[in-house]
Amino acid sequence: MHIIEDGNAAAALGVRLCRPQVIAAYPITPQTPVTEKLSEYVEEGSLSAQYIPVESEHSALAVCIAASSAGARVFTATSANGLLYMHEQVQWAAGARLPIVMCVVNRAVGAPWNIWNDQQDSISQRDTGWIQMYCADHQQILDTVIKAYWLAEKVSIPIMVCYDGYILSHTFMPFDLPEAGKVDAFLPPFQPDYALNPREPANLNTVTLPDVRVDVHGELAHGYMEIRYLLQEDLRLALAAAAEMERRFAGVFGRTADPYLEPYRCDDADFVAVGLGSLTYQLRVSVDALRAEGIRVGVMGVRFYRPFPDEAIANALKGKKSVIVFEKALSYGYEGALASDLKSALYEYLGGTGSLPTVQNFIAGIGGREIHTQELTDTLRAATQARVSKEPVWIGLKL
Amino acid sequence: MQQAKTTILSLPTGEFVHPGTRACTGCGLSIAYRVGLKALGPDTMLIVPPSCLTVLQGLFPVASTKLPCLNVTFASTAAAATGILATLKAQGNTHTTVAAWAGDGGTSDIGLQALSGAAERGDNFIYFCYDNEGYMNTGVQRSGTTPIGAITANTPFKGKLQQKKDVPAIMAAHHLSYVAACSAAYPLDLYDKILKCRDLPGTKYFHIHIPCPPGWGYDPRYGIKIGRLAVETGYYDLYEVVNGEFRLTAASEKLVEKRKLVPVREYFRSQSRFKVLTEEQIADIQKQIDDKWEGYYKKSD
Amino acid sequence: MGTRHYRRKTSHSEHGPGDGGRTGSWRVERPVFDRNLCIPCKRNKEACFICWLFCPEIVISRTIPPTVDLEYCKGCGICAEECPTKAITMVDEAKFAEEDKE
Amino acid sequence: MKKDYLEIRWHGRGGQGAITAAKVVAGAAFSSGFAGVVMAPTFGTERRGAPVMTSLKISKTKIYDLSPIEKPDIVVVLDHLLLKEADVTHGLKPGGIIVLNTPMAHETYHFKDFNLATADVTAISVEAGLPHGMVNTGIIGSLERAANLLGIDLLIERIEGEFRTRRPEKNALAARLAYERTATGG
Repeated sequence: MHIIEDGNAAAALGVRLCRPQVIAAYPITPQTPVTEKLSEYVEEGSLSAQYIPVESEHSALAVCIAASSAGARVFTATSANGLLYMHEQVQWAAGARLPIVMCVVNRAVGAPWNIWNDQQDSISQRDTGWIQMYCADHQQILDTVIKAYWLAEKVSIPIMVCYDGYILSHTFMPFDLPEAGKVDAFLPPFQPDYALNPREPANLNTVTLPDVRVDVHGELAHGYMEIRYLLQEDLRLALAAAAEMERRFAGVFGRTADPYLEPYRCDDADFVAVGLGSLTYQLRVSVDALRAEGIRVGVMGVRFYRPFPDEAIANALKGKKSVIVFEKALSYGYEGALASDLKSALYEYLGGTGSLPTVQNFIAGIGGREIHTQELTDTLRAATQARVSKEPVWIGLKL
Repeated sequence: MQQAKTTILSLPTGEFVHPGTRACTGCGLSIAYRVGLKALGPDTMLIVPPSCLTVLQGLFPVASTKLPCLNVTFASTAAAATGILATLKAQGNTHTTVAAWAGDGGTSDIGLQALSGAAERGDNFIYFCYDNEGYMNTGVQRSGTTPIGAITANTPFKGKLQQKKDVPAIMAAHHLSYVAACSAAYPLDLYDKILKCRDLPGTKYFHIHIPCPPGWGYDPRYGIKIGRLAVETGYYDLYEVVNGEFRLTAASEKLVEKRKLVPVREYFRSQSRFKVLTEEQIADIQKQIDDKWEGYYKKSD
Repeated sequence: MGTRHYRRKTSHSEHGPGDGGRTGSWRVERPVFDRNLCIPCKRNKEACFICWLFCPEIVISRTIPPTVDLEYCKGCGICAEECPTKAITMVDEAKFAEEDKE
Repeated sequence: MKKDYLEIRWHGRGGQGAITAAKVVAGAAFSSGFAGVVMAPTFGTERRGAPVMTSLKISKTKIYDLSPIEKPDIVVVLDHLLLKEADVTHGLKPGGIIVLNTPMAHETYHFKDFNLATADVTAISVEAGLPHGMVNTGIIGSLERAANLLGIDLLIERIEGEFRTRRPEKNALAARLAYERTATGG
């Protein structure tokens, strides 16, 4: 059934279809409507879950961590400083291998205070061991939430479903709301490897030594380093699991997609713009305009940012003259994190082949600065004509 | 209503803690924890933030406790209890007891926000603050509940200049069904209070005074004596607040009848941490104690 | 021998004794019972057991006579201090070491 | 609707329901076969009574550009006093339409390059039985009269759906009356 709702409602409806048992959240703009909706569903009885109004984001994730450890499917959502306040728990959830799904409604971080959209919040969490998926429209928000539960539970790794604050969260657009039966067919009930249980007591997340140690059965158990290595290994393996996720999703819902990338007019392109989230859809308009001018340009949305689909991206960009990375965040003191990741992937897979594309980096929309499509088009055109700068260039800066 | 008091002979013999823990020799927490778990029983889930108990609980892959336990981040203890409770509710489990055990730093300082949140929501679990009056696990630094005059690693020469934070009073202000102040030196009082509160609704808060040989500076063999001295001097009181009603218990209750307190000087002189307390300061504290007890006496008249 | 095939991927502990090792080696003094003074021993019935109640390491048995698990007893001396009849004496471990030699 | 792509900007006050009105029109457009419908409120620190804006894009095909409207075809103004507070015609295309809720006569206003449509939606809504100040359904009727977008029957059907728990008949009546009484031309 097609409906018109805002992006937060798309997320909430997706969550409801996944039947989480425990939801905990703390209000922060622009995330609030997601959790308000979920509290409505719980109170009206259309979702059978425990809704916990916590006293902080740190506690929101604490509730999810504990509830998940006890065997529940859980959900939370946050933005900006709320996510940063959770940071310790974000790391903890990954280390404990809990399949938590959290929507990050992307917003700029303070100081100074700013409630508008950029992606500094989630990008700053890229090294925490979570899977990060980015959405470009409402259908992707809803579908990604559903996929995220499947994947998180498959690989025992938590997932952030990231979507742009306001631009998606508060904008109304049509999308298809699937039937509950389809979601149930795609997503089996959560069956944890272990859930806290007095009949089978275990002590979870205890102090773990630098070296391996023998357990009570005489078997050699991991040290901290082995446990952390396995997280990294499983994150890398999650790339393959994501491909399976897309195949299964397509089988049930009939919507097929590449799990990692969303290319537009890239096949014959000499220049490819790359980005995360709704900006990549806006760039399609610029691409169409430049194509009309005869410039062979395409745009590629990166949907899966952690684990980084390095091989898929490098292969997709093979033979291109230039890659133009647009980002709403940066690794302060250097450049956009996505640009760095891309360079690294290109160097690894295309280095020495003589077909290494140049990489240019543009920073846009920081703190909700309006990104005019004409401005994007002009920037992209200029980048196809010459390398603009070694340093990341801020679009629309009025210094 | 009054249940029969547990005696040493009627205390269950089943143990939930294995011997051979990493706790310090003569650890007061070990005693309170051991007896506390007896009262909680086998159908219990534990939550523990970083603290001495984390070490006592054992290092991966060996656990000292025979109950399921979730180790959580320092500031999140009570919120984690909420999370486990929510899952139990979702699973229709109404029988399992959820109990958090945190130190005084994890309770009175970094964990206070989460504890206040859970208590305000009325989440049905028992929170134990074992108060050894400092960050003992990190090498004896001051906490919110370190008493005035105590030398710690970061109040090294003058001793702590501020008063001990009254956490049970803070928790009582959350309109809890049950707040108790206990001591490792009175394990049966702790045991009976746990049994008493188990079926009360909402959050139950226990504050347990825990003598700590390395943190307080005394020979381990005197741990119980010192814990008892804190009570007999009227310096630390055993009590409970049931649905807002305050009542002294056990040895503190008897002190009201006796109307004779051991001079607090004896308590201070039993531990090296108080060595910088002057006779004048001790006299001041003695006056505060006497005033407090005058109030108790008047109430009982 | 590595841990590649260990059944868990997380820090997941199962319970057992002696996480801290054979903590009896921490002991400087050993508790020794005088059965002539120990109340349950004297009366030959369940009584007192204060030593059992206050033992932090759970190494004193609630039996007649009470026994001490020297594998794990850390020798804190609380039992000796709390015994109402002074039936327990803390004896320098060095003395037992000499006895062992003999 | 004759065009394949149309942009409507709504000016109201916080709490007036401009977003709901735009949502009703968006829903009607989507159900009439416009695959691309994007309704974006102004983002930020809206407060009750303060001027707010909402933009609505309607297209035959999916819309990828979610950036704010720069050159609207139509502006809808829920309160005539906003004319003094906000530059409501900013970027309005020459020949574009202004739909204005005002108690003043149509002739009072003189917009050189634009087509004006007026109605006293405030009074009409009260007449329809709505509380004073509830103008967001009535204005939809005026918009339809001025722009001939989707048909008044469809819009009223969507209003009844959106307001099914909040006086659906009265809201529908307000839209119908405003549709009938909107003055256009000039």
